[in-house]
Amino acid sequence: MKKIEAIVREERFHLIKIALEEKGFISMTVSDIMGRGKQRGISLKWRVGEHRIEFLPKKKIEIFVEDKDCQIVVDTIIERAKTGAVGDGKIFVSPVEEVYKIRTGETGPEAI
Amino acid sequence: MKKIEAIVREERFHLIKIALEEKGFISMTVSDIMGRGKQRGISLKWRVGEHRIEFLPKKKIEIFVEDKDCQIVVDTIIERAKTGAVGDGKIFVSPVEEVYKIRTGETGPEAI
Amino acid sequence: MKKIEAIVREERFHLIKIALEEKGFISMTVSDIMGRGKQRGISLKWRVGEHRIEFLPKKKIEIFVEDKDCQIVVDTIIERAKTGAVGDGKIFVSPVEEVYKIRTGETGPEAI
Amino acid sequence: MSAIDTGNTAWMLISTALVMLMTPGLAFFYGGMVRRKNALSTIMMSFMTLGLIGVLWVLYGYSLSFGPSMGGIIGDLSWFGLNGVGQDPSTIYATTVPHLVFMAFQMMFAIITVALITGAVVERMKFSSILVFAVAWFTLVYCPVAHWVWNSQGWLYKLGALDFAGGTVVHINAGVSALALALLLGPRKDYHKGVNIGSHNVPFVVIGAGLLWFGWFGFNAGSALTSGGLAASAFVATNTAAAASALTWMFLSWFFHRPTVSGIATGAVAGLVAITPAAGFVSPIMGIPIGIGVALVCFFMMRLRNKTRIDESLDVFACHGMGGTFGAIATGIFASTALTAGAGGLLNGNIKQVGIQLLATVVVWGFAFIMTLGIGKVIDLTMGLRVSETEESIGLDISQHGESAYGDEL
Amino acid sequence: MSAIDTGNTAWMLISTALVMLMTPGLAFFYGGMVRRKNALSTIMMSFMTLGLIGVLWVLYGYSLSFGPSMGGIIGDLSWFGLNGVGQDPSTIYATTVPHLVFMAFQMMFAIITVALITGAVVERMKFSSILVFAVAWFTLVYCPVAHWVWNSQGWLYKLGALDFAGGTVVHINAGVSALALALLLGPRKDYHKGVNIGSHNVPFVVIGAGLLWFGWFGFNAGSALTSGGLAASAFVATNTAAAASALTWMFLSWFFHRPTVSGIATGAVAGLVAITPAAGFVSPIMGIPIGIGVALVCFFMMRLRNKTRIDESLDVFACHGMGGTFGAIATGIFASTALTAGAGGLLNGNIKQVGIQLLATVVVWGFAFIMTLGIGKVIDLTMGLRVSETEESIGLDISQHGESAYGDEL
Amino acid sequence: MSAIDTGNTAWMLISTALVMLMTPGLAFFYGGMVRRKNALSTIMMSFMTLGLIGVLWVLYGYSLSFGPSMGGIIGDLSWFGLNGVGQDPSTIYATTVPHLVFMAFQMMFAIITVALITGAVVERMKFSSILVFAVAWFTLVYCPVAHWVWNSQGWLYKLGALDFAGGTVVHINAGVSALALALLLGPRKDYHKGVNIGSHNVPFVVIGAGLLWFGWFGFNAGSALTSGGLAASAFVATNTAAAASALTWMFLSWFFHRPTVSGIATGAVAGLVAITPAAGFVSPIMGIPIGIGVALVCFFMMRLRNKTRIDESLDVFACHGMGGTFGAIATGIFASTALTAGAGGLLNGNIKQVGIQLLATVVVWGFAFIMTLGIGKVIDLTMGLRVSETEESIGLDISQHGESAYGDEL
Ligand SMILES: Nc1ncnc2c1ncn2[C@@H]1O[C@H](COP(=O)(O)OP(=O)(O)O)[C@@H](O)[C@H]1O
Ligand SMILES: Nc1ncnc2c1ncn2[C@@H]1O[C@H](COP(=O)(O)OP(=O)(O)O)[C@@H](O)[C@H]1O
Ligand SMILES: Nc1ncnc2c1ncn2[C@@H]1O[C@H](COP(=O)(O)OP(=O)(O)O)[C@@H](O)[C@H]1O
Repeated sequence: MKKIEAIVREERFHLIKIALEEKGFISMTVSDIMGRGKQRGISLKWRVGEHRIEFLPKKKIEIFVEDKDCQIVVDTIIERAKTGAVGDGKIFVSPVEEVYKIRTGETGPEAI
Repeated sequence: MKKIEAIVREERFHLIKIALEEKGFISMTVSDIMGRGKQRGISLKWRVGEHRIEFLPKKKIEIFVEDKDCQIVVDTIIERAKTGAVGDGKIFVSPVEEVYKIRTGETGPEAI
Repeated sequence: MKKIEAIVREERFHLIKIALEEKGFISMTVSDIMGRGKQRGISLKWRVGEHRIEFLPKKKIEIFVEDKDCQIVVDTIIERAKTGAVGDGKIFVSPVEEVYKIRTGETGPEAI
Repeated sequence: MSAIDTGNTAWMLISTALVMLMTPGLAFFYGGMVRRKNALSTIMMSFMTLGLIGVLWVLYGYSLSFGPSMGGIIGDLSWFGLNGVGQDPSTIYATTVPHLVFMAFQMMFAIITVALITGAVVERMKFSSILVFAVAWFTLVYCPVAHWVWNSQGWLYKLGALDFAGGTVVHINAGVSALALALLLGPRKDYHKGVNIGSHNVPFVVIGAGLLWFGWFGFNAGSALTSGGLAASAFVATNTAAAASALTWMFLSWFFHRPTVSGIATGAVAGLVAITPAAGFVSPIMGIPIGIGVALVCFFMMRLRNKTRIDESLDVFACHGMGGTFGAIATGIFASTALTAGAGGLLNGNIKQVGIQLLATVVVWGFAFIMTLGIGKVIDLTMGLRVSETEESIGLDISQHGESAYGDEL
Repeated sequence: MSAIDTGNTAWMLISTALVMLMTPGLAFFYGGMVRRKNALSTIMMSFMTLGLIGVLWVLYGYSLSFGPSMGGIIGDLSWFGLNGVGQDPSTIYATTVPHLVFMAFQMMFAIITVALITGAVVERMKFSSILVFAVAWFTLVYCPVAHWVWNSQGWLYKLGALDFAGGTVVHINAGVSALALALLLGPRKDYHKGVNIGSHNVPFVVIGAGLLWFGWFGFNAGSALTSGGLAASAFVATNTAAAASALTWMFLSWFFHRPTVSGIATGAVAGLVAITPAAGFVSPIMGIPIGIGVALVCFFMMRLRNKTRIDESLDVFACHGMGGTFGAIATGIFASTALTAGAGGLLNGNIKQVGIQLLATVVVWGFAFIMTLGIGKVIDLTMGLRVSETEESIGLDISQHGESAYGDEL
Repeated sequence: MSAIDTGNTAWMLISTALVMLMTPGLAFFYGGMVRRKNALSTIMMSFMTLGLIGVLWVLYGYSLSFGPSMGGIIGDLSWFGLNGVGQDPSTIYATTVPHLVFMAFQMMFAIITVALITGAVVERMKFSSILVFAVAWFTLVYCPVAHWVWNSQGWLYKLGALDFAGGTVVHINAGVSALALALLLGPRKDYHKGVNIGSHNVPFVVIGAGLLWFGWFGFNAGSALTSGGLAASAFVATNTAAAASALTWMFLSWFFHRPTVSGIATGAVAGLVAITPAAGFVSPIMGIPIGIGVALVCFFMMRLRNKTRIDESLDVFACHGMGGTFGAIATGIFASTALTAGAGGLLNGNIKQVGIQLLATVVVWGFAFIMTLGIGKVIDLTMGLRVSETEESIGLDISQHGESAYGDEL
């Protein structure tokens, strides 16, 4: 199993959610985070010079999937999250060893 | 070492915390997340038809443990988090390579 | 690649951020969490006896790095996060399998 | 018909506005004390009374309460739709200000009384049911009690019961009804289950208390119905009782725990409640003993209640019911001969007044309790009082109002 | 020169303070309705009018609006800098209170009118541009319209247009200008894009509505300019319309969805808007039909508008423009002979009044719309109206004001 | 004994209520400016003065301040417990309103003055110590200074010092004491350490500023003690200064950075401070130069202070101390012959008035500073002034009050 962590623009969240739904990926966990990438945020012109907004609010989507579903989820997210401008975000995939479904006590693929 | 991520009902958090304490697991990191499972949240009847509350607030508990303690922590959480109704949540276990205790610089099991 | 999760004192965040910047690590994701360590929080004396504040607010910094950069990031954080008093926090390192840069679709080291 | 006095009218107009502001104030006082997911629903329960009772009062409420009496029990409908209530002063009430002003001033009391009750049923009562309850309770409980105590033909008024600004009509009435309704409704499902069901926004509680305190000057000093010495005396008594009670509550909460902010806010409100029936009848400095006394009564009532399974959620009974009762009796004790144009209270040797006060208190307690049980039961059997368990756990903001207070839906 | 009446003066002083409080109230009403990242910028757009118009009014605004008339079109500058406006009553306006009080009372109207417009341009308009717009609009639109309708020499006043407290001058004027400015500006980039752009803090909306309702007693009943029967009548009409409209809106939102809290709050404001021109001219109970009517008009206007690409963001036009229009016409219908010292309205058989009301409405609609387009276009071509796309997506709090409402910068 | 005027009484009653509301307003103005973890503790420091001083004032404060004078230095205790302070007017103060109203009006000034000081010590001072400090400072500093300046027998009053509504008694007194106490206490441990210690809720700052502005009409125009031309003049001067200062501050903050919302709010308050001593003595349009002047003075004082290690946290000294000083001197300059029933100020050629103003200012500065250092030192040596480092880092809400503002304990 894999854990997919996607850090995306807040305003894209809705589109991503719908696209994943259509492909059958309903389950997800979402949180609000602040982030910055290599570009160090965004620079604004102020009367007194340039001012840098370093951290910008983003949405973090966490989805746990079976190995076979990983690529399709990643691709779906990329498709909908992409604007082409700086700040589109990142997706990280990492290994997961076990999953438990609390309600039933099931583990493994059935638990996801 | 393992990372245990448990996504549970807000109102169960207190019970889980106490049960873990009793078994000697004090350390933990807690955050507020929004989540939905396969059931796509909860459906309410409104005057104008059915309305779906997709994302519900949940608590996410993160605990880092030595391998040998993993099962007991998972079992304890399941025991207390379970109501038997939809929305009880999930537990994910993933591998951790190293831990550092900032105060002392210790690593490995002593650092947990 | 590695995921570095550092849980640190809120008031140290600024120092850590600057130190990482100086070493060229700009990208990061930050969130607010509540945590407690082995010491079970902090104990205050109140008129009616001792009272324990179990969970204290902390900042969680997540940084994804190439394997080779891992140690330097960890060391930098430790250096700046350390006060020597209880509550300094922990750093956890775990494996990451893949990274995608949404804007460009790049993967692997270039994507970080 | 006596002439309009512009000064008295100015004071009564602004007093009316001040009492109006108490209802939004209460909405925040209550709204801050519940969980995030029920913040709006709690605010709504108070705020909707501004609309609902605001309409019913001008239609028939004023006539039932203050209109020509049918045997001291209830008014007839001759003032329906403000018929005959105009710019000229009434010949009976507040004879130096336009009748419409007196009517509006009294309206604001009716509005907030209904709103007060809602504090006992938050986080679990259906919105449609509280709406129906509000209409029924207003008509069948508030109007009659207001009639008995304040109508110049009302039977309790004629007995000589002293209630300057609403100890019985407003506070006992609302507090006891709140208790009855909470008993019918049962506790919140998370009550006493180790779940944190505390205040989600204490600053809102404070701004609520601040607006209530501010508005209460209109409530109590406005009840003088003129701008002069009596209003001044009631004003000072009001502030003094609020201050003394706030301070006492702060020290009490400190003694048992810490000097809490919600404690000092609650203490202030309790002091304001207790001085309400007494404000214009006692010497202002008597605000101090009354304030200290009511803080003790309500504080321990609240601790006691909290040990039971009775989930009278925001302590409407403990604060308003018990505070109002304490105030009604204290009025009988501390009333001064100079201010009552009569025999004064116990301290002036007039023990009879205590008896009358007790009688009025018992009557309103009994009437409010039984009527509320009755109304509540009928609603329970027909449309149901509570939301479903699922709705309760999601929170009433979304389930009843389709909104979230802080826009955190996804 | 007639003598000062202390009661009338007390009422006008407090009414002035009440109307002042409406602007911070509006700041919260609006501020709660936008996203977190634009909360301060929205609040600022209202709050700055207190400073800006507060200075301009005493300098020249009062003189242009109420000063000696040049042909019924605009005042001259003989009262520049409060020259000749002193402690003695004016011989024309509010002859029993100090002239300074009347001046200050009118100032608060000018302040909030400008603030009202800003609700249409939130989340995207440059702060410097709204500032320049405010100066120009106040000078070129507000002062003339106030002159026409309220100056004793104003041409619409002389025609017999009835506007008790500002239906045309305040609400139509602001609402129609808001629409024009929103059209020029274009929608927010996230508008109708499936992004949640809803209220970030509904309790703020409620506290805003509460303060507006409270302050509106000064607005409408203060417009009686004396403390007596007329103020009382306007006061009750105001409350009744607000209550009826709030309730109607609640049921409407329930019918289509759920009884929302922002709905009841908006409904209350719509009711207050509609009764504004009518308050002192209609029998108070007429607040009920007026309240119900305006809720229907504004509710459906809002639904309709929301289907278009016109991002008149916080529905200033739907509420104030349409509500004011409805109120102006309703005044022509419901005005009572007794209260207008004249022929009354349509219900008294005076169909001409409806015509005059329509004329005044059309004139203000046209003038406000065209002038705003003109002013806005000039600003657009010179300094630009909108922030950059990047600034819009970061939010105006940080990009325009360098601050974050809840201290969540890192 | 002169007769009660209902209009004057109405205005003084509502003015008293308005000034009362300023303290909750201040609680939010300050509470919004601190970190989340100290929000309640900051609010509490202000709010508790309503209880504490509310009781002490009726007990002995009023008698010490306004009671029969012992040599112009301090009152005796003959009015202890409101003895002799009744519904009839005083023969000395506000002779057309009940003595109780004048007493209550003055009480609200004492309450907010003590509350003002607390802004300098937030986020680190022990609650028990601020409580003891408040009692001592009120008794040993506030009452004497009020006596000197406002008692008809006070020595500064007799010298001819002009202080319409409290420039010296309230603002200099509080501001200078705040500085002294901050110096004793030392900076917050996170001060100037690269940690974000900014406002956690700027909208609260705005609502605080809005309520302060609103309440200040009672503060200043109420200080006319009658409802008429003088109140009107003070009212307009007040609003004009607030507006001019808010605007100036906005542009200043823009020049150095961006037009901040906390800047415009602070500017408004600074303008209100400066006009306080002058309100009834200057021609209303003079609010403009006074407002502009005070914004410049306070803005640069704040920048300067911020470069030091003096953690006068919420700028009580910069705003109230310096603003009050500027206002006191400005009064000497701008006072108009017409309004002072005397020789007017510098602009009327009366340079002596500036001298008297300077003397009063210096006296209050010195007395407040030294007394506060003394009281503070005694508390420091006995019970300690500061919380422990651990408590400071956890935040005072939990450590001092056992509560969390937004219910985020687990
Ligand atoms: N190496 C990293 N470690 C942790 N978080 C990262 C990293 N790189 C990017 N992020 C997160 O992803 C978000 C978007 O990244 P950004 O670099 O702005 O996108 P883009 O690569 O399209 O410019 C950042 O705000 C941050 O939260
Ligand atoms: N595959 C998944 N990926 C990410 N989060 C998940 C996943 N499955 C469940 N969750 C999280 O767990 C929570 C509870 O899951 P849910 O399916 O409602 O429980 P149950 O399986 O008992 O019905 C969800 O709200 C979501 O936050
Ligand atoms: N085993 C663990 N699992 C999860 N989180 C932990 C663990 N140990 C520590 N933490 C997190 O780190 C924070 C700091 O830990 P703490 O034990 O207080 O530091 P120290 O070891 O310096 O005393 C805690 O508040 C908690 O959020």
